[in-house]
Amino acid sequence: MSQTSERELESRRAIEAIVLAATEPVHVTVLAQLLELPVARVQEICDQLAGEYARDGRGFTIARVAGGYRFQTHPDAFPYVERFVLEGQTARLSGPALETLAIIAYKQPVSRAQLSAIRGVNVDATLKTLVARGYVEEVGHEPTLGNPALFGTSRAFLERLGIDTLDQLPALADFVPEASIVEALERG
Amino acid sequence: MSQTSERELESRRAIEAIVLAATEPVHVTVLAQLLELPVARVQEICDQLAGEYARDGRGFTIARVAGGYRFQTHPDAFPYVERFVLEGQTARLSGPALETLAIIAYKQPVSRAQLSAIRGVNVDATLKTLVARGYVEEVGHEPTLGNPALFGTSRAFLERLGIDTLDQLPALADFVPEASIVEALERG
Amino acid sequence: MPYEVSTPVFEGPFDLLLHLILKEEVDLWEISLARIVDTFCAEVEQMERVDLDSATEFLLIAATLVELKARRLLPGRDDVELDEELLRFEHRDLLLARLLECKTFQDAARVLHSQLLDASRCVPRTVGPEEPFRSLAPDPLERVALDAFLAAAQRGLAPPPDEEVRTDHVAPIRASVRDAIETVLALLPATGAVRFRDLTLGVGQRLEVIVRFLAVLELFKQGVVDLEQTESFGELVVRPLAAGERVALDIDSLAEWGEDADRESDTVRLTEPVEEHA
Repeated sequence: MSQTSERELESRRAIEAIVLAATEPVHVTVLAQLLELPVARVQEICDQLAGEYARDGRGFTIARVAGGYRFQTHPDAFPYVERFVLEGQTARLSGPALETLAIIAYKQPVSRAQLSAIRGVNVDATLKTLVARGYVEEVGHEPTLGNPALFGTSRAFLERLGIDTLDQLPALADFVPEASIVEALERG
Repeated sequence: MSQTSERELESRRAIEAIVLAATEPVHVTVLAQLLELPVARVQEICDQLAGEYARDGRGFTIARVAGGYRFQTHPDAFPYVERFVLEGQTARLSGPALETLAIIAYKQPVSRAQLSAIRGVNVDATLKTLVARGYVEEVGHEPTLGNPALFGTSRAFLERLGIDTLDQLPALADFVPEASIVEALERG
Repeated sequence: MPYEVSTPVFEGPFDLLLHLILKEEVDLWEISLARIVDTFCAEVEQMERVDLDSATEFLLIAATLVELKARRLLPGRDDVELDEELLRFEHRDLLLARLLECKTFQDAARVLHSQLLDASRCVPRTVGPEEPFRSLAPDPLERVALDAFLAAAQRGLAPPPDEEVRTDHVAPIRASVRDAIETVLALLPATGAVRFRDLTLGVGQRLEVIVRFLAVLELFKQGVVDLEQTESFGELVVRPLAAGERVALDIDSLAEWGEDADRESDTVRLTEPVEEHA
């Protein structure tokens, strides 16, 4: 009995944690697989959780959307969330993300490898964010082995930055990049 | 009475909803402004919420990190969550990078030359990595010849450590080698 | 992905020195420095690429140690000046302080690492608001001014600042080996032996003692004198070879000691190619 409730607690916890951290609604079959539980049981737990959140007057609920589960805000909290979002509190580009975007803007087209070499770190996650935001897009492929993708800034990027063409970016005047960066760009 | 508890419920809900909708820790003053509540009251509510989540065995909690509140998963659920967050997670830091980061964390603001002197090796590459990863940032310039940059840890550093302020780092005094080691070195 | 520390290859000379001392593999002041150097070379060979910075820093430390050790080995005057003794401790304390600092931050980094590891088990929600809020949010780039964007590019592409070559650890060389050879030759008896100690009587500076020692080594190399030392750290006896056995002194070969060995300078000429000696 105690064994069951421990297992029960673990399952509930896992579902809450996974759904909280996931960037997309998590499909019920995915949850079922991960927890090694029948789909019906997962649905039961989620319904139970939603019931508890409602009972406890939580500001969020767990909702089923397009076959998956996600957390979303309670409708009663709408005015607060709206104000918070409108003030731009949810939208911020991190320093490293902005720097990577700036490098792409000035050095395009560039490959993932070139960017990583310039930044000194793997840029995969940052690049993904920038592409998801629509600032950056694939603009071609390098004619070298494996045809790695080349990235450049998008039309939306120009619009958001409030300029018409890339020429309107302030000049990187008197700015000589370090030899290693030139090398990285040349090596490609 | 019922009026009070309604207002109370609304505040709790709003905090939960706002923090859920955020992409990074929401500063306590932002919450206080949005809710038109004193900062202390906001902190009280958040503490209360964290207590309830713990009591109810939730898979998440509301944590105070880098001056703000955020939802985060319960550590026990990590094995389940792991699969969903592999991509967004920050890549590991090398030993030298960690040591340099530790020096910056405790000695900030600190210049490149000071770091090199302590590490006994050139730290340029390591520093670049730490800056690119967002752990470290320029926080000023030394008023000496050439105005060398001074470095300190960033907000993201606190967030990744899951701490509220630098004061929560263990005291450096705790790491000062014990007498036996000093002796070994002295004898050496 | 959890944080991990890379396998402990030694990063820099402090690391290595610390490791060697703490493992009690060496006692820097009592045991031959050759062992440290050997171990270091072994480590360097295991590195994938030799880091010039580390190697240079190690040379500096090794040189400091050699200097300290030489001072101890060379016959000292009985009336060792207090100042000099203090200076010796100062050198030693400086090194000790650096090693302690290195150790302190090594341990701090270890704790930081485990904290980062623990924290990474609590995954923050970064999803942001669901629709319809998502489309309400202003675009973050709209709040970025063009000059801030330029500044980001400059940060991202910035070269590291010029490295400063510190030469304050290079002692000015005041004694010339060539001069010392002449002095030693004058002091050598025609026959019989003399203790090295006697060849340095009245020499004030440690550096001069060292140079005189180098002069004796040079004379030994050239076959002018023979050297005897019956036990480790024992008395060094210098015996001039008989006229018949003696080889004429090759003054030209002294050139390698450098014509300007006696220059008063605290700078290193980095542009000079370093000659390889067999």
